[in-house]
Amino acid sequence: MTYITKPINHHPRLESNKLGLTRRDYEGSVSTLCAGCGHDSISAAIVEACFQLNIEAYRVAKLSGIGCSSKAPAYFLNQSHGFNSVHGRMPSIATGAAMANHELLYLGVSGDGDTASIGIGQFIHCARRQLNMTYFVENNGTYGLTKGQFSATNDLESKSKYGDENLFPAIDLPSMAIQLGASFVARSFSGDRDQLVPLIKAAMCHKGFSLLDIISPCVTFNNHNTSTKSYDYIREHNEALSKPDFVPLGKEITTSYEPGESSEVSLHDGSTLSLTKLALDYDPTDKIIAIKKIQESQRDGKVLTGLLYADPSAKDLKEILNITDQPLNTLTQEQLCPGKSALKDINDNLK
Amino acid sequence: MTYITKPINHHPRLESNKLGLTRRDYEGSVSTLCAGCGHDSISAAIVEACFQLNIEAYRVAKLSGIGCSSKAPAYFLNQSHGFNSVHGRMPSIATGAAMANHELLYLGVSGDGDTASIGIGQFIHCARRQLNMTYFVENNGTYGLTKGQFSATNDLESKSKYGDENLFPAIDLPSMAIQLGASFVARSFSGDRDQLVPLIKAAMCHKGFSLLDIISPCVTFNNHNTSTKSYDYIREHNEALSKPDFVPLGKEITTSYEPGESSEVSLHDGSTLSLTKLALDYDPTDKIIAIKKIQESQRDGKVLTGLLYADPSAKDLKEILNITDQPLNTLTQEQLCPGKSALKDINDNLK
Amino acid sequence: MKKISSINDFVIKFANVNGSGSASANQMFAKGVFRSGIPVSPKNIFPSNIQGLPTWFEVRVNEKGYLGRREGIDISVAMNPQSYGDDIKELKSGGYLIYDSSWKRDFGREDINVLGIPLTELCVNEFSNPKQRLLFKNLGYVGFLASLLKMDKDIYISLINEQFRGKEKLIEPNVKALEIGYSYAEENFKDFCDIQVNKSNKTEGLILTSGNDAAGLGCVYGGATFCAWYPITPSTSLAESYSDYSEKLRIEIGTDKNKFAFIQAEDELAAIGMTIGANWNGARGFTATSGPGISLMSEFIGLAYFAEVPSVIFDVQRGGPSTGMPTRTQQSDLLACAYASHGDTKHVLLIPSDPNECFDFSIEAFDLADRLQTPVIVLMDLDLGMNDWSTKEFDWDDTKEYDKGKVLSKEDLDGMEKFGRYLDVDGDGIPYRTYPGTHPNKGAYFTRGTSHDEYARYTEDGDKNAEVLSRLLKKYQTASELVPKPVFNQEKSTSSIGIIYFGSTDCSMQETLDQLDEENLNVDAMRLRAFPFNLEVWEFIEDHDLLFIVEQNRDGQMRTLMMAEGGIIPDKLVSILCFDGQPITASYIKNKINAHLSGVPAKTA
Amino acid sequence: MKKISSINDFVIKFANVNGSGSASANQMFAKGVFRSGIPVSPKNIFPSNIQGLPTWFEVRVNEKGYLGRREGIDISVAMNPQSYGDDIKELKSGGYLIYDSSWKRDFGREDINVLGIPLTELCVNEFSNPKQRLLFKNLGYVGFLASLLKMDKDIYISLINEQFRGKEKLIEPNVKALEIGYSYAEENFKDFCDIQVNKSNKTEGLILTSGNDAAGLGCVYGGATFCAWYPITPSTSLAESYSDYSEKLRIEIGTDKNKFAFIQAEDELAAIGMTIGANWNGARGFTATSGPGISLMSEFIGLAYFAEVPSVIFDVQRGGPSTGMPTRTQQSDLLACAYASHGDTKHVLLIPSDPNECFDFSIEAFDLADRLQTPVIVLMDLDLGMNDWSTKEFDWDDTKEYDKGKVLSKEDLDGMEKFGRYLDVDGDGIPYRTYPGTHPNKGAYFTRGTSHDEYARYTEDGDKNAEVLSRLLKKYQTASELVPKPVFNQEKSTSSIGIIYFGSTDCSMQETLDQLDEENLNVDAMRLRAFPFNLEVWEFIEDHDLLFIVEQNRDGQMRTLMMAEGGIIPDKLVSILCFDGQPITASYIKNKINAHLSGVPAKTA
Ligand SMILES: Cc1ncc(C[n+]2csc(CCOP(=O)(O)OP(=O)(O)O)c2C)c(N)n1
Ligand SMILES: Cc1ncc(C[n+]2csc(CCOP(=O)(O)OP(=O)(O)O)c2C)c(N)n1
Ligand code: SF4
Ligand code: SF4
Ligand SMILES: [Mg+2]
Ligand SMILES: [Mg+2]
Repeated sequence: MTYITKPINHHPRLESNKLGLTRRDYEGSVSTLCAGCGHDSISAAIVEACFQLNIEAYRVAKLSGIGCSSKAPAYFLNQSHGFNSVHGRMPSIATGAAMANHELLYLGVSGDGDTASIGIGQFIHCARRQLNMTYFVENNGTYGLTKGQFSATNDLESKSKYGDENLFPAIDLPSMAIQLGASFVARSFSGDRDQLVPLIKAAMCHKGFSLLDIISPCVTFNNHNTSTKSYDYIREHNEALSKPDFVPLGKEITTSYEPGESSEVSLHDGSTLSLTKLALDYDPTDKIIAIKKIQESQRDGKVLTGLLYADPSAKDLKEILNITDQPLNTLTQEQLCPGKSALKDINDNLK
Repeated sequence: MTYITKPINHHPRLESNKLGLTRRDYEGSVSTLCAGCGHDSISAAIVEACFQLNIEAYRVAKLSGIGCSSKAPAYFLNQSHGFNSVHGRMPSIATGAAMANHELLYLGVSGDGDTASIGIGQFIHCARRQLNMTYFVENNGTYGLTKGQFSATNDLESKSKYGDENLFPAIDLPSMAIQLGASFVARSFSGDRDQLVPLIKAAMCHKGFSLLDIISPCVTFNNHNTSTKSYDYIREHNEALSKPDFVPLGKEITTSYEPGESSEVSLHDGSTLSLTKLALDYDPTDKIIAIKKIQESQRDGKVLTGLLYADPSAKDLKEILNITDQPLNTLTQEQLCPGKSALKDINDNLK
Repeated sequence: MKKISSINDFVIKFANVNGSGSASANQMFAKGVFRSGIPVSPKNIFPSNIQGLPTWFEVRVNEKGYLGRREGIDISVAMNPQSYGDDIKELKSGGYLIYDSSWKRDFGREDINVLGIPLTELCVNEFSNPKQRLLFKNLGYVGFLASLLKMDKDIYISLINEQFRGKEKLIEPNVKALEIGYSYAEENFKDFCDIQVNKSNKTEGLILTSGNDAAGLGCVYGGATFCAWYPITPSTSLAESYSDYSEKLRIEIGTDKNKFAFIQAEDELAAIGMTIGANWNGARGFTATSGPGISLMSEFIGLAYFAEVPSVIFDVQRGGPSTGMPTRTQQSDLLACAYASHGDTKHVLLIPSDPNECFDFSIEAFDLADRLQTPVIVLMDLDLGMNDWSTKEFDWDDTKEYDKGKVLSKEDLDGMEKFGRYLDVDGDGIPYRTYPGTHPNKGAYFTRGTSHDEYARYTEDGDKNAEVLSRLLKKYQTASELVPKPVFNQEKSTSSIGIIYFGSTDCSMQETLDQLDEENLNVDAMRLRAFPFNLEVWEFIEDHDLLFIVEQNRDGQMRTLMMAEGGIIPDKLVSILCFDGQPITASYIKNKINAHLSGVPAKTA
Repeated sequence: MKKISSINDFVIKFANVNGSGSASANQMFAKGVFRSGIPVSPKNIFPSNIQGLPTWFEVRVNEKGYLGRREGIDISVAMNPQSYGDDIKELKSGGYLIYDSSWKRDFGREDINVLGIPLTELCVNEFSNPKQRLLFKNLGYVGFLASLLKMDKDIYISLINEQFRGKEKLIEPNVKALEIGYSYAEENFKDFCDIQVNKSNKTEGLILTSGNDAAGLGCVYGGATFCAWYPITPSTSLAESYSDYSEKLRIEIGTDKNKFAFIQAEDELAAIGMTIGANWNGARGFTATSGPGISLMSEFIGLAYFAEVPSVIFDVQRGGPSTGMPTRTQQSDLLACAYASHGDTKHVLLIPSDPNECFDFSIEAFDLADRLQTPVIVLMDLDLGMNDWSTKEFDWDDTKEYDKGKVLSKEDLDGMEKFGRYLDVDGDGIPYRTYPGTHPNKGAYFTRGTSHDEYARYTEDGDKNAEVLSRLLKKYQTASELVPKPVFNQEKSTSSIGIIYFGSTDCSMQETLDQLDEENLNVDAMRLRAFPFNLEVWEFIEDHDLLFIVEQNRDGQMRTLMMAEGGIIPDKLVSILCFDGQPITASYIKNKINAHLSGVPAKTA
């Protein structure tokens, strides 16, 4: 689409980083997501993290599946190659790509539908293989692009925009990833830029599979407990229409709170989300404790944020497979083709 | 195949159960699995459990994917309908079938390849939906039918028959299932009939999704740590041949030990498996404790067996979806078709 | 200034911003015309996006009932400044442009009539809630149009009342919004417009609905008790229609429990697997999907074919290949469906052409699937599935009985010597089946996708397996006799030229045929409704020297099927193809035909 | 007693129990014949099972080099009492039956020669370890045969020595087992058998290997650095061959690190996704699978087609549909591959006919995929892939250079005004691509399966998308010029009758052609090697009035492709089909041809 709907977010501080680049150099095309969509906040945080880390954008590969979230890579790092693949299968594309050239930085962007439903198998096996990539789940508990069905990360008994109740328990991707052997697992909130940017930076610097499960509210098909506030009028209006097609313009939801503290965030539909940030003295190197903590917070209706688990010394897939340091895609014919001479032995062996 | 390779296992005690049936009435066709395959022991345990529970075999549906394990349903309950579907997709067949007629007893039989690799997505979502079925994973850590590749439940660094090392961590299906909301989760060993039969009985009686993860050694492509004993000669021989195609006849491996105790089981390749049975006072109703226990035993190189988790009051999918008590497949046209009269209103509404 | 002048025959196009609530208002406009007695065919042209991008809604109003898309816009309701450029371009000379004159604008065309209404201003004055201010602009222009086109305002007031039944407090502000626009037009543009909607009676016996709505209802009538699906445009609303109608028509009295199961699967592989599982167990189950879903389902479709499990699949086609154009229409999954899955397979396809037929064919699909014990794929497309069509009322004959096919009861089994699941007892290639749990010791068997003999036993005997495969060809022959026959536009063929077409092309084709008739070109036409092709299809082909085959895809996939299955001399089959994602138009077809006949390439490419 | 008498021309069949170690021994027997200078074509007929079921190993020995399967067994080595019945039946009159006479048996046929060797007894006497007792029976009958057929025993002793190089302690017992059988025959059946293996020189320049082995090696030579796969019979050994050869030929000197990545994926969807990812990034990657895998991959294949990412897929076909006959051969995935995925798609297929060509075409596949930026599917089958063939030595020309296609370097980009990923600069339908990470600010683009314009930007403009789709047709035309041309059995067509065939059918076809020649029937023959079809294919068809097309599937899928793509008059294409899972035989083909020509239906069905 060549139509411009939203102004490019001009950063007031046009300072430059060590590479002499400004934040603007890390931006992408103009977003076509709904005004106020959490996914746009995450894109902004990625831009910020890349800027701060002095990343050469063209050495980044942006990969995604299908969904609103999976469109997001178009909205940051214009100088990076992108691959918007098929629904739920980004991890396999990333695996092949990263084996072909381990020198690029791989950012995978997915949604909760893309990851936890159709894509759960690839997610699991990619984590298990310790692929060196940063995997973003832009988690809104709903299928944004197909208009608001429940996703598998939606909370049990929460209500949809149309009043339906979610009947099934949520899949918790971080605890799954930790169990599978992912070596960097964190959770955050799209609106908490203070927490998000450092986590993204850490994840990008980590070698091995890094999962960032980021709660990212969907303005349009918001998924949290229906607590009927200001959004009500429109909801009722929508229910009465045969084609609910009105999306009120939303604002980005933000929050900021300290480690060890909790924060109650009001969502677009007026409901609240209860975030709890891990305390400063939390030790994220013990899997068993990490999972227990997550489970306990779940039981208490809280969403634990922060770096949940990390193993800085873990091997990544390239090392596990003992692959040469020269990227495979740069090996020359001379390095690859055994040539006519080697064929003689082979032929002889087959006689 | 109409060739008979192994004699039908005649039970010495031909006593009959409340239905007047003997164990033989619960048997299936003659197994074509390798002599000594753990899967056959599980089939025998299923026969025993059905016998003891006085189950009417024709009210059972046996469903499976593809693999040696998935062939097993042919080897028990000859009077039951069976569905040997496609690789990794048995849970979806089971879901449709159970919704069509919730009155049958659904036994799903799968392998670790069938479940943890290609089928992990369907496994996860079937558990999450609390489908009322008993799901057997006949877990041998290998792809038996395709000749011994590693499966995703194989232990890190264990060696294959051909000396290759497994490079990736094992997926633990029970802890995954517990987290997903499965309401009955147990682990056992194919050779421990004393433990297995009661667990199968309990699982069959449980309403909701029951997982039985059963370690079931593969005689042929055994997967456990190579500890080079008597098996050695053949292994070496096999390695030296271009087509390793010799399978020595194996014996069923059995064990028997008490709750709270451990048992070291020698496998066909001479390596050992360390089983630990949950103590009698273990309380299987707390998810958080269950998962912690499993993880701790994993860390210590032990395999925890017994009933790991159960929630006897859980709802099953039929209840969650509020489906009528009359099986859907028995509803008559009168009950289903709204008829011409109802069409008038509908047509009018569309004018 | 030239003004287009016309009664009950025009095309109006609304240009809006996605997510601004316009779709409901535009739909209400169309319904108002329909209620005035004139057939309409509204088409929603929307982006694959939720909010903020341009979206259009095109309504053809045509008293003769020509419901295909037509090029050229008579009235443009341009509510989106982003797309003014495109919108102006399409407007015919003498056409009318309506825009929000809160911000005045010169559109730079002298040959059109520009009508400004300061909608934003009016709404800001009238409503205080900012969301309402935005939302009610839409009803404002509906009111404006009602006056402009000399329509009966009360029709819209009743529509509002009906729509907000149960939420009465919403009625008043909506009516108010309508009035704002209406009054503004009355005051400023009285008698300005020469296009009018005059009451008529051409919608008697018609309803306004979409193919997806109709098919979902058809599944309820067809006795489906199970639906598993995964969201994908443009099939989502089919599954939702089934669920909505079931919530109304299938609740058990007394218990309030559901006489159906509706499951959002984790993906398409699971959706088809569940569908097969349900049918295996004797319930009628279906799934609905679009192109990518068909690709993902193909392994399972092969299983159902070979293991002979009935199953009904709706493929609401969209622009392919790959993710393609998810919000555009095409007929490009024919090959993917007819020969779905590896190995030798052939599947039954039903191809309805309007919502009424979607309803009928949904019901038919379950009968055929059960009768033939095989997958039946109902091929629709986005235009047919998601847009509202003026279509014949749904009808149901209460004496009709479901055909559940060859299923053995406990009593049947009691009376049998030996049951063979895959025995061809009747010589029609269709064996008998049993539902699980029917009989204590007879009729159990193993369903499998591996090679099997007539008793469902696993076999590696190649000849036995070849026998089964050959019987499936016989069944396929039987299928060709059971599927709906083609529809002919003439009682007897009288021309040497024939036209073959199918699906949603029908609406434009009727117009083309009339146009050709006016030009005194005598052609015969046949609308295909199913695969495998029946005898009538081959006879029609046999009877003509030159056949145009009209398809909305690139590769002439139906032509491929005809050649592959029928041994047709290919030179006589001339493709007319349209694959830009827009519904094909009558003039496009006519031009192509004329161009071929005159030997001059058609202008439209 | 009649005895079949023949030198260097017979069929021997071993009947064993699965998992008893017979496959290696039988293979060694075949290799011994090959080393004697006579071409052999061993075929393993195995169950989909690991242990305990009947399995057969059929070796055709033929000095003229006819390597197709031939009906009728001359020598039966019946080591499995379970299958005695079947084994006896197949044996020709005057044939030889060898069995384990530790348990004496009357086989009830007077017209065959029964040779007993008490193998079990002999091995029990000689070996103490029970596993060895079982295992060495196999080498026992190999020794027996060596004597019976008057072969050079030393050939087998060297084979044993070679096989157990590095495990020397295994040599002695193996040789001992061989000797046991050899001596027994020398003592009891000296000069008994009139079938003999005489040393010859017909294997000069030949090797004995399987298509999977060859293709795996071809991938190494073709520069593939990436393989992702999921185990499935009969393709597994192709991936394993690549891995094994890579372990030998692709280890970096000094670091001992791998110059390749080999990943067992979690399923076929992941395997193809990884393959596409690797190729997107400029590495040559492939996957290998069989029928069910193709079905599962079809969504991704559509993505690679539309987004124009090279990728190489090996489909080693087995008996379909569904899980079908996993251990039997067929050529029934043609349609599933040629038109894989929903929407309008067409894919490049390469169809080798022997292991040597498997090697060459693997290399070619990577060049074509890179050149055309599209999936290339190499279609093999179980017979070709898993069985050992006497085939020409592998050859490689050191001056040959990989064709990596149109890839822009940093320097290229520096010199460019504007890069358009999907611009048809050269008019051949093939655009230029860039690898990720090439240039700091030029050449980056978004790869996607959604509709896009020439600059890889997302578009919902139907005309723009239609342009891209049309360009893909142009590329397809280019592909038809680049793919391997057909092979003709004659320099010039001289007959009005032609035969079209492909793949593993070749070996039987050569024999058929000679037979027809002997019968003075002049026919022309063409072996297809690729899809899309090139000009030569159409010319051949044009040049003949009657064409037999020989396929190992039920539905005549290649015929469908020819009709669909070429507008062939269908009546002239007569199908000869074999789909019982056994490799097609020369006499089957010949009978069918004769029957058609004489108007009498052939006997073999
Ligand atoms: C194979 C396939 N099935 C279904 C779809 C339709 N589809 C597109 S996006 C989507 C869900 C997206 O949800 P999520 O990943 O949570 O992304 P969000 O839009 O919420 O950010 C679906 C089902 C598709 N494109 N492909
Ligand atoms: C789609 C598909 N891919 C691959 C296969 C080949 N295949 C058959 S069984 C199997 C693995 C079985 O492993 P598991 O489930 O652990 O069973 P086991 O044989 O070990 O009991 C595979 C990969 C197949 N049948 N279908
Ligand atoms: S629908 Fe939801 S997820 Fe999609 S762009 Fe809008 S707010 Fe974001
Ligand atoms: S290969 Fe292994 S899993 Fe398969 S039957 Fe044999 S022992 Fe059992
Ligand atoms: Mg989402
Ligand atoms: Mg296994």
